[in-house]
Amino acid sequence: MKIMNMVNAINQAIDLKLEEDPDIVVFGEDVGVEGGVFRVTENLQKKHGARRVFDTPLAESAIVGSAVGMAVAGLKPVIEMQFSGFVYPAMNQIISHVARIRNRSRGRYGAPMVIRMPYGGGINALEHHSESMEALFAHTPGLKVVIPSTPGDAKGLLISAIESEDPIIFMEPKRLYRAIKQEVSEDKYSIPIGQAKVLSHGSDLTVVAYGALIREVQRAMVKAKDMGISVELIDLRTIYPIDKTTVIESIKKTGRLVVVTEGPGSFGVGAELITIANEEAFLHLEAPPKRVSGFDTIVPLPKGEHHYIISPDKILFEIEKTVKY
Amino acid sequence: MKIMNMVNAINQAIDLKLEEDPDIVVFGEDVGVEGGVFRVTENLQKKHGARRVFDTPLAESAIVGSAVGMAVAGLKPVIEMQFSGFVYPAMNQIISHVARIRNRSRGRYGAPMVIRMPYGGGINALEHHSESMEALFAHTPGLKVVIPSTPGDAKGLLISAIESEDPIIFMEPKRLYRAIKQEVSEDKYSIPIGQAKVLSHGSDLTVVAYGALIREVQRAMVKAKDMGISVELIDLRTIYPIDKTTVIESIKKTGRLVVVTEGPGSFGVGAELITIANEEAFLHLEAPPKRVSGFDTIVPLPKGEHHYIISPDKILFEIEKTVKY
Amino acid sequence: MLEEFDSFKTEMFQVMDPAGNITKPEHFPKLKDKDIVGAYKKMLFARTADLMVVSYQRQGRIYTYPPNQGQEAISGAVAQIIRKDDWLVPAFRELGAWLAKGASLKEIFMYFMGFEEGSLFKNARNMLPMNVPIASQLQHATGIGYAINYKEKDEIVYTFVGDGGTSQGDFHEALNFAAVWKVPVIFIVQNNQFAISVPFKTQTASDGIAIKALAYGMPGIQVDGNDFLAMTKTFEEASEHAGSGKGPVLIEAVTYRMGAHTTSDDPSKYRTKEEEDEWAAKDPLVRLKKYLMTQKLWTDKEEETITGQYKKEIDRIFIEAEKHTDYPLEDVFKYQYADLPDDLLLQKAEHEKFLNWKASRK
Amino acid sequence: MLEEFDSFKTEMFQVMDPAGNITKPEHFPKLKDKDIVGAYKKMLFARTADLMVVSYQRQGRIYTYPPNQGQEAISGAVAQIIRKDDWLVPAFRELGAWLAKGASLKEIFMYFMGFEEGSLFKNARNMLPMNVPIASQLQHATGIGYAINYKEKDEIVYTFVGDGGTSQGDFHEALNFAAVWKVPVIFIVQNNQFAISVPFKTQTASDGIAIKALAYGMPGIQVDGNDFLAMTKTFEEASEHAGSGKGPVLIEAVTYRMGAHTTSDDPSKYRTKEEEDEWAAKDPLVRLKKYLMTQKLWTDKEEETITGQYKKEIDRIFIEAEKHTDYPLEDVFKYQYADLPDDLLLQKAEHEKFLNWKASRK
Ligand SMILES: Cc1ncc(C[n+]2csc(CCOP(=O)(O)OP(=O)(O)O)c2C)c(N)n1
Ligand SMILES: Cc1ncc(C[n+]2csc(CCOP(=O)(O)OP(=O)(O)O)c2C)c(N)n1
Ligand SMILES: [Mg+2]
Ligand SMILES: [Mg+2]
Repeated sequence: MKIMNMVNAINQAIDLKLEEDPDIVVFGEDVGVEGGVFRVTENLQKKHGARRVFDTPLAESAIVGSAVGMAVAGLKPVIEMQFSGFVYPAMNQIISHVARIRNRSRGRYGAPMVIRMPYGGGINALEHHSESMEALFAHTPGLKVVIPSTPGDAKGLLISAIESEDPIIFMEPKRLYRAIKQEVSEDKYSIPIGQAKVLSHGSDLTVVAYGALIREVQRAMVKAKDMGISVELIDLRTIYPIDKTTVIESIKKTGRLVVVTEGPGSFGVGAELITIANEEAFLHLEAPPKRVSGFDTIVPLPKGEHHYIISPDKILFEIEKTVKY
Repeated sequence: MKIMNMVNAINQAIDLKLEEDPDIVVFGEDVGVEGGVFRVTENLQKKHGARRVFDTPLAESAIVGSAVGMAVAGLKPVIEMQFSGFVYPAMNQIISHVARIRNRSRGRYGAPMVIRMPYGGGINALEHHSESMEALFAHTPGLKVVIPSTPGDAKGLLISAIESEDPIIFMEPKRLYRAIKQEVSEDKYSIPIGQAKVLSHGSDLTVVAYGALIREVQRAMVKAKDMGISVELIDLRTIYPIDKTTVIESIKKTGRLVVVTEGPGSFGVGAELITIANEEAFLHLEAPPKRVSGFDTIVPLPKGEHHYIISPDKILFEIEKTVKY
Repeated sequence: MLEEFDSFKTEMFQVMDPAGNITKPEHFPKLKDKDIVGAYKKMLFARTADLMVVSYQRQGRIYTYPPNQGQEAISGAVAQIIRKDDWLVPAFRELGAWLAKGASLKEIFMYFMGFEEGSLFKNARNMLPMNVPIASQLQHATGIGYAINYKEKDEIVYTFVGDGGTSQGDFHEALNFAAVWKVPVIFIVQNNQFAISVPFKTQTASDGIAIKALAYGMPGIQVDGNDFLAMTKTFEEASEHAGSGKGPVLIEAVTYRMGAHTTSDDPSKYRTKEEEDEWAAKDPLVRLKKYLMTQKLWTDKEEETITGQYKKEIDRIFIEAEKHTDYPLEDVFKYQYADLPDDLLLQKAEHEKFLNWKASRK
Repeated sequence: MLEEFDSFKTEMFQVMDPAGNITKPEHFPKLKDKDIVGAYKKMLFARTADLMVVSYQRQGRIYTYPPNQGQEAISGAVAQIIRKDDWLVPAFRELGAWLAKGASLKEIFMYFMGFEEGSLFKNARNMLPMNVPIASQLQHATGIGYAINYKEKDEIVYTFVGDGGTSQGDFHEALNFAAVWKVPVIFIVQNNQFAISVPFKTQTASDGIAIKALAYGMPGIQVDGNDFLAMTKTFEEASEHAGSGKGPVLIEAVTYRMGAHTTSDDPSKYRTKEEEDEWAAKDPLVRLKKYLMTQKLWTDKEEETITGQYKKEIDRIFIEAEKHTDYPLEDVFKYQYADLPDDLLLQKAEHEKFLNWKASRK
C-alpha cells in the first residue's frame, strides 16, 4: 500500500498495463515529454519509450481517428483529450467510428480503447476547461462511460477500462486530481465497469452522485446527520451502463432519491436516473425524486463559478426538502 | 392555401424569408445548383442568386464555423447539414461557438442561425442516414431544438427559427418529407418556438411525441380508441426549451404519461419528460410514466430497421400497459 | 518517377493516351501481357457488375448504390499491386479494389440490400468495411500505418477518398499525422470532378490535389486516373516508397464519374452532355481495350463471350444474395458491445414481450 | 514581394537582421521615423504589461495567462496596419493587436481575473473575444470575410493562430473555404516553435507553414516574426492583396515564445537553455531598439523613463481591475440566450430560494 493521489493512481494503472501488455500505446497532446499538463503520464515516456508513449500534433479528431486504426490493427490505445472541453473536434470519430465499428463489421473489427479526459469545474480555469458533458457520451450507443471519485477507484477502474474489449470514455474529475490522498495497493487490481458502490448506508434517502461531487455530498451528509437524516450514498462510478440493481435496491429501501450531477441538468444523467427510478421502483417513491445539477448554462468563468458549482449546502437543501416532502 | 408536402413548405418558408430579408444566406453541400439531395432548397439559387444560395466545399465544420463568422458580421445563415448523421464534424463549432458566443461576448455578438438537418429512420438508407440524436443538442446550453411534424408546422416554425435571435437546430423528419400533404397558407406566418400543441384531447393518458412519430402515435390511437382508451396527444414541436406548461397540464388531467421518441432511449428526451413529470406532477401520476424509444443501439441497416423503428403496435402495447397499470 | 512528376509539376502523369498509344514507354509498369489481359478482364467484370447493379436498383431489388463507371482503372491498378497482407481502407466507390482484396460480390450485394453482414468480407484479409462519413476513414488508415510500423510488419495501407473528401478536416489531419509518423500509407484521391453536384472548382482553389502533399511534406503525384498503365506504374513506385520506410504518398487520380453519384442522383441537373461526352471518349476500359487490340491481345469476340459469362455469373450471385432475407432481432444487439450491458438484453426481452403480445392479438 | 518570397521559396523574408541592420532596404515598409518609434513604444508597453501579469499571477492576483514575450513584433506590426473597421479574430497570444483594436488593458486583466465582462472590449470595433478551442476561430474569420464581400465593405479580417493550430482540421477547412470564396482574410500563424511542450517538428513534416498555402491556392509567405519591419512590410502587401479582391493570404511569422506557455507551464521540461539563449539574441524588441539607436531615434535613458511610466500606469490599471469583484447570479443566465427560456428563469429562482434558505440558517 502506498499513499497516492488520483494523478499517481492513474499514472500507476497505465504504467502497470504498459509493462504487462506490449500492445498498449499512450498518446495525445503533451502526454509524452511533458507527461501531460496535469502530469498524469509523467515519466511514462522515459520508462516505456517514445514509440509507446508519445506526443501527437494538435488535432483531437486524428488522435481518436488514428487510435481507431491502431485498435483495428491490434494495438490498444490509451489516449488523452487534454480537457473534456476539447473533445468535440473528435466527436465524429467517437460517435461514427469508435462507437460503431464493431457493429458495422459484425464483430470482426473492434475499437477497444480508453479515451481519458479530465472534466469538471472548480479549478479557476479559462473557458472550456470546466465542462461536465458526460451525458453526451452516455447517450451514444456503443460507448461505456466511467468516472472515478477516489484514487483507489481510479486505478482499479482504469485497469478494467484498459482491459475492456469495448471503448471506454474515462472522465477524470480534475478537481480531485491532487485533492484526495489515500492508501492504494501498488499491485494490479481491477474494479468492474458497470458496478456502483454504496459508500454509506442509510435509511431516509438515497443520494446518487459520482466524480468530484461525491466529496460534496459527503460534506452535506455531515450536516444532514446532525439534522437526523440518514443518507444512503451511492457512487455511480459507471455512467453507462448504469448499475440499476444497486440504485434500485437502495431506492426501494429509502423511498427517496436525490441525484447530484455537475453538468447542465436538462437531458442529463439526473433525468436518466429519475426515469429508472420510475420504471423500476415507482410504487416505492415517497417523494418526487430530485436532480441537483448545474444550470442549463455555460459554466461561468472563475469569478462566477461559485454560482454554478454544486455546494454541500445546496445538496443539503435538496436533501432536506426531499426528506420533508 | 395550397396543398404542400413538408419539402414544399420548408422551401417556401426559406423563399419568403429570402425575399424579405437581404441578410439571409443559405448554404451547405449541394443546396445550390442541385437544390439539396432532398430538393428542399430547389430553385432558390435560381431565384435569389448564387451569392445568397450556394454550395460549399464538403466540410461540415467550416459550414457551421463560417456561419458563425457571418452571423457575427450581420448576416443570417440558414444552413444545411445533408443528414443529421453528418453533423458530428461540426460539433465543436456548434457546442463551443454557436451555443456560446453570445454568452462569451456578454451579448455583444451572437450567432443567430438556423442549422437545418434531415433526421430519423424509415427511408431504407445507408449507415449514418437514419439517426435521431436530438438529445445531444437539447443537452447543450445555448441551443434551441425544433422538430416539426407537419408541413404547416414546418413552415411556421422555420419562419420563427429564421427570425430568432438565438441559434436553432431545426431537425426535419425526412421520412415525412413527401409522405404528408396538407393545405398550407402561402402567406408568411409563424409558430412560436417553445410551444407544444395538443393534437387530440383525451382523458386516460397523455402521449408526448414529435416529428415522424406523431403519425405512428395517431395510428396507434385509432386502435386505442377501439379499445376504449382516450389518449391526449401532444406534439412537442420544440425539444428545447420544452413547453412544460402544456405537458404538465395534460399529465395532471390524465395521470398517465407515455413518451415516444425515435432515438436511443437512455439519456434521451423521454427521460427528460418523465423527470419533468416527476418534478411538476408527482402526486398526479397514477402509473409509472413510460418511454417508448429506439434501443440503445445503432439504427440497423434497412433489412433490420423494422426491429428498431417504433411501430404503432408497439406504442399501443405501451399505452395499454400504462392505462391498465 | 515520383520526383519527375512531383506535386510542383502541373503535368499529369500518363503512360498511354486516350487512343491507347504508349506515350511514355520508359514508365511502362512491370506487367506481362497476360497480367494486362487479366487486369482488363477484372475491370470488365467490375464494369459489368456495376451496370447491372444500377439496373437491379431500378427494379427495386437493391437500395442506393454508388456507381463506379469510368473510375475502374484506379481500382484495377490497385488490384495489381495490393498484397494479401496489405490493408484496404475503403471509401465507397472502389468496387474493383474490394474484389481484389477478396470481398465477394455476394457480400457487396448484401450490403447494398441492407445487411450489415455484407460488411463481413469473410475471405478478405485486412480490409475495413465501406466508410460513409466522408474522409474519416483516412485517419484509420494512418492509425493502421502506425501499428504496422510498431509491429514491424511488411504491410502497406491503401486508402481511398474522393475529391470532395479532401476538403474535410479529417483529410488534413490524417495526412499530417501520417507524414509526421512516416507511416506506410498510400492515400488515393479519386478526383472524379464532382462531389455529388459540386464541381471540383467549388471544392478548392488549389491547382489540383496532388499539390496538397506539400502541406504535409510527403510526395504527391497527379496521375491520369483513366490510364490503367500509369496508375499501375504509380502504385508500383508508391508502394516501393511507402514499403521502404519513407512514409506516405498522396496520389491524385484524375478521372470522371460517368454515372450518377448514387442511384438516387440525376447528374443532368448539374453537368452538361458535352462534358459527359468528352469524358466518355477517355473511358478507361475503352482505352485499355484499344491498347490490347493493337497488341493483338484481345478481340471484340472475346469481349462479347466473356461479358455474357460475367452477366450470367453476376446475376446468379445476385439472386443468391437475394435469398438472404433473415435478420433476427438478436442481430440488432449482438455486435454493439463485446461485453453487452444487461440493459440491452432487457431491451431485447421487452421487445420480445411486445412481439408475443402482438402475435397473440392476431 | 509576395511573389518574390512566395511559399515555394525556402528563404524567410527579413528586412532587418538581429543586429538591427537593414539588409533589404528595397523592402522597407512605408513608415516614418516617428511611426517606428511609436510602434516600438507600443511593443515596449505590451512587453512591460506582459511581464507584470506574469508576476501578478505569481502573487495569486490573476489566473492563468499566456505570455507574449518574444512575439511582440507580430502584433506590433498588425497594430500599424489594422484599421478601425478591420476585424480582429484573436487566438490568445497577441496582446499588442488587441490593444491596437481598442481593447483596454483593464478589460484584458478582468478577463484573466475570471470575468466574462473582460471580453466586452467596449471601445474595440470589430474584434471578437479571445478564442480557446485551438484553430476554430479561423472559420469565423472566413465567415466574416464572406460577409464583408457580401455587403461590399472595405474591411479586412486579421486572424491569429499558433503553429500547433495548423494541425487542426479547422485550419484546413477555414483556409480552403477562404480561398474558394476569395475572402479578404489575412491568416497569421505565429510559429513560436512550440505548442505547449510539443516542438514544431512533431507538429508537421512540411517545410514550414507558409508552404501550406499551396494546398489552398493562396499566397503564403514565411517572415521573420521577430523583425518588426519585415512583418509590417508583409502586412502592407497582404492587406493590399486581400483588400483588392484577390482573396486571402497566409503569413507564417517565425518567432519564439520566450516565456512559458502559460503561467502554469514549466518550459525547462521540454527545451534547453541553449535554445532559449539563441532566441533571446533575436529578441524583437532588442532588435528594433538597436535599429532605433543606430538611427539616433531612441536612448536607454528614454527607455528607462518610459518603462517606469508604463509600470506605474499598468499597476494602476491592474488595481482598478482588481476592484471589480461583483458577479451577480443574474449574469450567469443573462447572456445565454437572446430570448431566455422560462426554464432558466426558474432555475435562477430556485437557486435564489436556496440562497435565502442558506442565509436564514446562518
Ligand atoms: C461527413 C459527410 N458529409 C456528407 C456526406 C454526404 N455525401 C455522401 S457522398 C458525398 C459527396 C462525396 O464526394 P467525393 O468525396 O468527391 O466522392 P465521390 O462521391 O465523388 O466518389 C456527400 C456530400 C457524407 N457521406 N459524409
Ligand atoms: C481544441 C483544443 N485542444 C487543446 C487545447 C489545449 N491547448 C491550449 S494552448 C495549446 C497549444 C497551442 O499551441 P499553438 O497553436 O502553437 O499556440 P501557442 O500556444 O504556441 O501560441 C493547447 C494544446 C485547446 N485549447 N483547444
Ligand atoms: Mg468526387
Ligand atoms: Mg506555438
